[in-house]
Amino acid sequence: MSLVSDSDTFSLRSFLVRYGFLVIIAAFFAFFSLYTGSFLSGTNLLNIIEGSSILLILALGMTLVVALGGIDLSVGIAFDMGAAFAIVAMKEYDAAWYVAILIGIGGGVLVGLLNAFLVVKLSVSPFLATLGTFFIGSSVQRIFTGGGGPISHRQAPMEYRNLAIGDVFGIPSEVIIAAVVLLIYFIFLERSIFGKRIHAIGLQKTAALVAGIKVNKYIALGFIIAAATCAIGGMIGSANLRMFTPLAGFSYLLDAIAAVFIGASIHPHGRPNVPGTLIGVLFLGMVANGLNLMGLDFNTKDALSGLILVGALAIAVAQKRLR
Amino acid sequence: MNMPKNDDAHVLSMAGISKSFPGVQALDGASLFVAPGEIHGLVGENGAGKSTIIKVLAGVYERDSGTVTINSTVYETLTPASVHAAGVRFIHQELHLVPHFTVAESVFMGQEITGIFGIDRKTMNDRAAAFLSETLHIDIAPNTLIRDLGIAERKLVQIARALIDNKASIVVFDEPTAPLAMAEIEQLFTAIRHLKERGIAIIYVSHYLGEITQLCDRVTIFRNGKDVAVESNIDEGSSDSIIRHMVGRELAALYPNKHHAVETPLLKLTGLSGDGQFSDIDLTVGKGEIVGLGGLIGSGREELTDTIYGLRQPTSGSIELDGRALSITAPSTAVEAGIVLVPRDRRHDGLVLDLSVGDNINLASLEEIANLWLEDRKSAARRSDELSEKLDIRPRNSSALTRFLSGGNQQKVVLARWLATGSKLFILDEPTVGVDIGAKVEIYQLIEDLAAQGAGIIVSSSDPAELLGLCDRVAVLMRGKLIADRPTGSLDIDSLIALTTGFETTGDAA
Amino acid sequence: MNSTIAAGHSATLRRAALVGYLPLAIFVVLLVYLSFTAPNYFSFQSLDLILRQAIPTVVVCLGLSAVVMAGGNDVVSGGIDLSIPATAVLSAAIIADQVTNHGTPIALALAMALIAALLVGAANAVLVVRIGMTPLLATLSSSVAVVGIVKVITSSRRINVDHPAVVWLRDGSIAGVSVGVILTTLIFLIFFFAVHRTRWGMNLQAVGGSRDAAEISGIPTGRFLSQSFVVAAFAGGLASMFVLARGSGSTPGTEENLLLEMVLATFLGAAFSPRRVVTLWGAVLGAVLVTALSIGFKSIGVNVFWTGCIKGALILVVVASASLSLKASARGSAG
Amino acid sequence: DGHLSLDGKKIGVAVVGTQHFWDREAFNGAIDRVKELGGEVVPVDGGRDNQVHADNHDILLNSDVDAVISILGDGAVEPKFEALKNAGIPVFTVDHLSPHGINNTTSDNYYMGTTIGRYMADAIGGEGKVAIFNAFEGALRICGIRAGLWKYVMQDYPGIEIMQPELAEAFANAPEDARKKTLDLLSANPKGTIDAIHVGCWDQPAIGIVQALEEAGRTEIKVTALDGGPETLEIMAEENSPFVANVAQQPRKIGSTAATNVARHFAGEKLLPQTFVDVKPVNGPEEAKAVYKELGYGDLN
Ligand SMILES: Nc1ncnc2c1ncn2[C@@H]1O[C@H](COP(=O)(O)OP(=O)(O)OP(=O)(O)O)[C@@H](O)[C@H]1O
Ligand SMILES: Nc1ncnc2c1ncn2[C@@H]1O[C@H](COP(=O)(O)OP(=O)(O)OP(=O)(O)O)[C@@H](O)[C@H]1O
Ligand SMILES: [Mg+2]
Ligand SMILES: [Mg+2]
Repeated sequence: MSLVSDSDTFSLRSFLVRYGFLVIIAAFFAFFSLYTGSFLSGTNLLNIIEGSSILLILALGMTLVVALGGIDLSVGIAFDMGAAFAIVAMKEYDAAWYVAILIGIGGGVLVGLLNAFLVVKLSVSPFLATLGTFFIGSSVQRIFTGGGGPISHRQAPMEYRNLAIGDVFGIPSEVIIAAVVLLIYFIFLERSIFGKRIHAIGLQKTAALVAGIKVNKYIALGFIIAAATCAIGGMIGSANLRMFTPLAGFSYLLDAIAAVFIGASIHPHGRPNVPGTLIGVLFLGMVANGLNLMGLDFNTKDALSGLILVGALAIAVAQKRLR
Repeated sequence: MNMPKNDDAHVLSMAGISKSFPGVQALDGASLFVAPGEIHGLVGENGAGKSTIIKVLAGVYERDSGTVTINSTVYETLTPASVHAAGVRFIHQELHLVPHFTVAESVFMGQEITGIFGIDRKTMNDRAAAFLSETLHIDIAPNTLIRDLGIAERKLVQIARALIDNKASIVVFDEPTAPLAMAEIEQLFTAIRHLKERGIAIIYVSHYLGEITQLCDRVTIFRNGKDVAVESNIDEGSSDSIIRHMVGRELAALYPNKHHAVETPLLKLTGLSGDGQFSDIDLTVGKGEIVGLGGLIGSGREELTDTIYGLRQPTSGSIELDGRALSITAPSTAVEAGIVLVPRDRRHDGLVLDLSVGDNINLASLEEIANLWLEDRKSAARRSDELSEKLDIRPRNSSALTRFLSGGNQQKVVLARWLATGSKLFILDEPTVGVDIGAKVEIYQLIEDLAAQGAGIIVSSSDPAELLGLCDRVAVLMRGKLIADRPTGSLDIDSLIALTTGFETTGDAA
Repeated sequence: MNSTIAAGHSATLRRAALVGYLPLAIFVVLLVYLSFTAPNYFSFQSLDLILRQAIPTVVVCLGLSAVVMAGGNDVVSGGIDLSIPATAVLSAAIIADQVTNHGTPIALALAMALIAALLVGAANAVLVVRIGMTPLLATLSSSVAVVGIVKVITSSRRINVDHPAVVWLRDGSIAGVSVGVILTTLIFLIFFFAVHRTRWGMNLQAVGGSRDAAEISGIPTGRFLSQSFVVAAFAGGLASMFVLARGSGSTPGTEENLLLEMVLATFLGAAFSPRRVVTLWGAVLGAVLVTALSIGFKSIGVNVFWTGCIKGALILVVVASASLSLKASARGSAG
Repeated sequence: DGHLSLDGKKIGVAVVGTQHFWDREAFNGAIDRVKELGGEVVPVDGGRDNQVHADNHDILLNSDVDAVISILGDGAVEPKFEALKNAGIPVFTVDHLSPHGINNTTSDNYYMGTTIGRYMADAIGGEGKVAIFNAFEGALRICGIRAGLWKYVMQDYPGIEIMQPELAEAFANAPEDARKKTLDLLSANPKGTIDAIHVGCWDQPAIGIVQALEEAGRTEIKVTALDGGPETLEIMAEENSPFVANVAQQPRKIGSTAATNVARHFAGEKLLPQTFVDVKPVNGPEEAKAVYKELGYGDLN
């Protein structure tokens, strides 16, 4: 992310052009703080961050796939598989919590493998491949649970539950896990030579291929890593409620896509990027929380949050174009 | 600079045009005057401003200053629509066509013929076929899909589209011959001369001075965003003075010394065949040897080099490098083995245009600039700066986006990427397409230096002069067969052209 | 120049063509199988049922096809409009609310609904063409907003409609053919003529096929792109009548299933088309075939939990064989 | 019932969706019972889309079934029922009273609504502030009955205030969604300003509500809900669970009763318009354990 430095003289326009989206975020923040008494409280802010952790993890996986030039409509399936594999391993096979976590990640990897196979080996476009995976993955969950009922495991070991409800020095473990994933993704995608290759593939696939980059390997690994990441999100979700809820992951899909694209909108070259995704996730979390606190009728709230999403994205993109 | 006496004598007058981009004065009071019915050449080094003035004319860029007069009408502002209405047509270098459209649909794009039942495909088909055969002298079935055509045919479809409405008074060609082979170029020239006969003015932008002198009536030469000279009465002998104006100095010999003593063989192809496009190719390249690869488009030349580089899979035969049989499944395996490719379509295949120059240079050697897998930005910058210094890449700014470099400089970026990787075999596919004469000299010298250091080199080219001037040996493909493999000493331009076009059939294929 | 294609190429091309027929072949085989096993499957009523159930999907597919044609086949960077089903549901909600809760004449309600749909289309056009958002993002977010607005209009409740016109659209038939099927056929023909037989349609396709090519041919690409979103939203508005008739009122949440079916049918249609691009008839065929299979599977009592799996696998096989064949034919042809 | 049989009969069973425990149990109960009675089943599932559910009846009509059992659904199914009736195919509904149906098998939703209202009021001592998750009151008739009667009971307790606006749970991923909304609710209403949270029509959201209360250390707030699926009974049975009351239904029995009613109909018996299947009020952890066992979900030590 190298911002091109303009002249030193301050002008409102160039300030807005460069920081427009951050200004919007600040404006919403100020509005919610003034309008609702409880928004600015420490517990509520922590609430927003904690409530955004799972979405952040999924959105990071999505960022990786989008950076490679694709899209992943099956992040929710990987999320579900992570939860299902871990919960079933513990409940039915008495697996230790750490084994269950590994098995959960393995569940995500399976989803990533299927996507990778479809995209790399069968040349199906990522959109359609992951749509197919979504259909199949949803169906498999329904078959396995006899129609889609949750698998509850109230006796889940405390260590596993601590993925969601534990804390270290008062910082919720969800937040810590999300932060670690964020850091790893940041280093991987924005600072490492792998990230360089990934961005090159996402920008111009044939040029990357001709430059000797193992394009297929990276695309395949991208889908697998993204799915494994989403599975971590799924396990946190299942640790929270001590159960696997089939098809739960789908509800994160739209927000994950929106967060990645908000992030890309505020990047100087319009690229998906890790810090941008973080900003996108926090923005979505803040708006959802703020609207909930405002005590609006729920139908009005849904309409408002949709309109805010459109407006904010429009401004973010328009600002980039003015640059 | 070259103010004309009477503007009415010109279909197009562009006078004192300036255009700057952030940090670059692309045009600096440049002028261009074109008379009716003339073929007017526009030449200049990479970055001289040719494309920019064309884009100003096309209404793509807004000029900073200057006047534009088309057919005696002064245009304060130009938009793509107003320029089109004024009868100016552009044959872009890129093959801007819809792959899944038919030939007729493409020719009539934007001006479809309609009847009571809507689009009248029959009339469109008939008229497209008639136009192609009468004006451009080529027979293509009008309902063929574009994606099933060869590149040369697509070029002609592109031309047909620009001219089909018979309203063109000025046609601009931007490096039209780059993707074409000899015979196809001749065909194109014939078509262009027919246009001239019909009173249409032609602007012809090219780096091939041979074409310019062969085709053009007058030539405007650009240097550093200005028009430095206009040459009339063009003939074979005009080249020298054009080059002098272009580069502003005397040029050293175009081709470096050649003839390398070959001791050890490096690459050995045995019976290599590829899915119908070429078959049974036996070819060796020695260490320090430059081998030319000639042949028409469609002769299998492109597929052969792609196969050696792993972009395609051979159906039979073997590839040996340094005496070791290789199984090359992807470019990455080729690169690991020491084989590298400079592709013909550098903007699409060679470079990631939206990455910086530095990133593109380092893209194939990221391990070298890595510290525990993390990019070490200092050493990355050092490495790319060194290489851009060495190859004289302009602007000397590794963080500039590659997209904004001129063609010649983009080519140098691709070369820079492979230079420092210590590769053994360089495959250069049309290495100097769109590259100006000054840069050509530099690139030829680089190739020569590589050979001198013991690298093997394959130069695949449609330019016979380049093959003869640069290479030790030339192998010629025709319809997928290797029909000749001779030392350049035994060939001259005529005999090489005869070979590639099939007028001379020889039995000396290896 | 005439023929530089060597003899060997034709074998590759022939193989490519064979793989290319696979998608259609799979469907034909399945349908033949179903007509032997499912009761009454091979009957006029059954065909009518299939067509009737496919109607809303068919109509929104027409809109999506127009957008994809103008924006290009690449789902992520090219043209897509995910807000059409939401627009259809919005229009249906407006009609239902007006007719049932406010006693508005149905023609006026329909006009209001179509205007609302056009507004959504215009908003999408502004977001994509003026502001420069990628269509995927623009229409995804606008559909969220539209669904929110629907909730405000309906308070997330079902609104029953028993207006005779709606009942007629649902149950009426002319010469044994359902009114809905006839009307949809008419809409299809109008769309087909506009997109495949007019200059406007050819230019629209040119814009999607290659933005640069269209631009240098003097086609105002931005305008066509904008128009495609408006046309798509209009299709959504038209679909609302059928959505309303089919459900005898407006039901919240109808857009989700419609969205999946629309995307599936449209891109499946591309796999059927010989040029491997999205076409109107391809999308319609896709919608009808998918519905036919769904109905077939249901009537032979296939385990309901498995249908998603079968559907998913089918899409993948079809799309994969189409893209493999395209790849093979690209390798086989010269250039 | 030994004389009942569906031998040689083909029975269509349509359900709106199967993700939810209740729907799935009723569906499977009906299917199993039809098979037990010797009938053949054509099962169709709406994937939780009321429109698809309605359309599925057309398919049943087209596949020559002898009778249809239709589980849940909204107004969109009415014309389909009518068409089936006109074709001479009797329709038996579950939790959906229709003029075109022979019989509707259901729980006593009126009783459920009043019972849970009383239990909740008792749990908070007859006064305090109560939040309600109530997204479906307007969308589904049975939910209207349950939430409406709960509110009716509340009128008897002037000390109880129903907090406005009402909250809306999501159907998909309901527990997690409710968890987040509850956390936001707790942020906005500090300790002492909220006494109970009720879920108006079902109990999946309650799983997330309880989780949020535990996370925020606000387990003094009581939770009540309806349906009494095994997961929620298990939570209720836990020590000091804030989840204090529920009314368990017997969805499997409802489904099988509907199938039995079909057989009765074919045996020439006259059926009442509605068959009510017992519900089990659950008040406190001990009753939760008992009902869990009684309904055959297993043993909660
Ligand atoms: N859009 C742009 N932004 C910034 N710089 C540009 C842009 N377009 C052109 N330039 C710069 O303007 C100068 C003139 O470029 P132009 O493309 O006109 O040269 P040219 O004569 O066409 O070169 P070539 O022979 O390589 O095609 C170059 O330095 C180029 O890098
Ligand atoms: N849209 C654009 N924005 C910025 N710069 C551009 C743009 N298009 C072209 N350029 C720059 O203008 C110059 C000329 O571009 P053009 O596409 O005309 O290539 P060209 O002159 O035909 O190159 P070549 O010499 O390879 O044929 C290059 O420096 C290119 O990077
Ligand atoms: Mg140029
Ligand atoms: Mg050029």
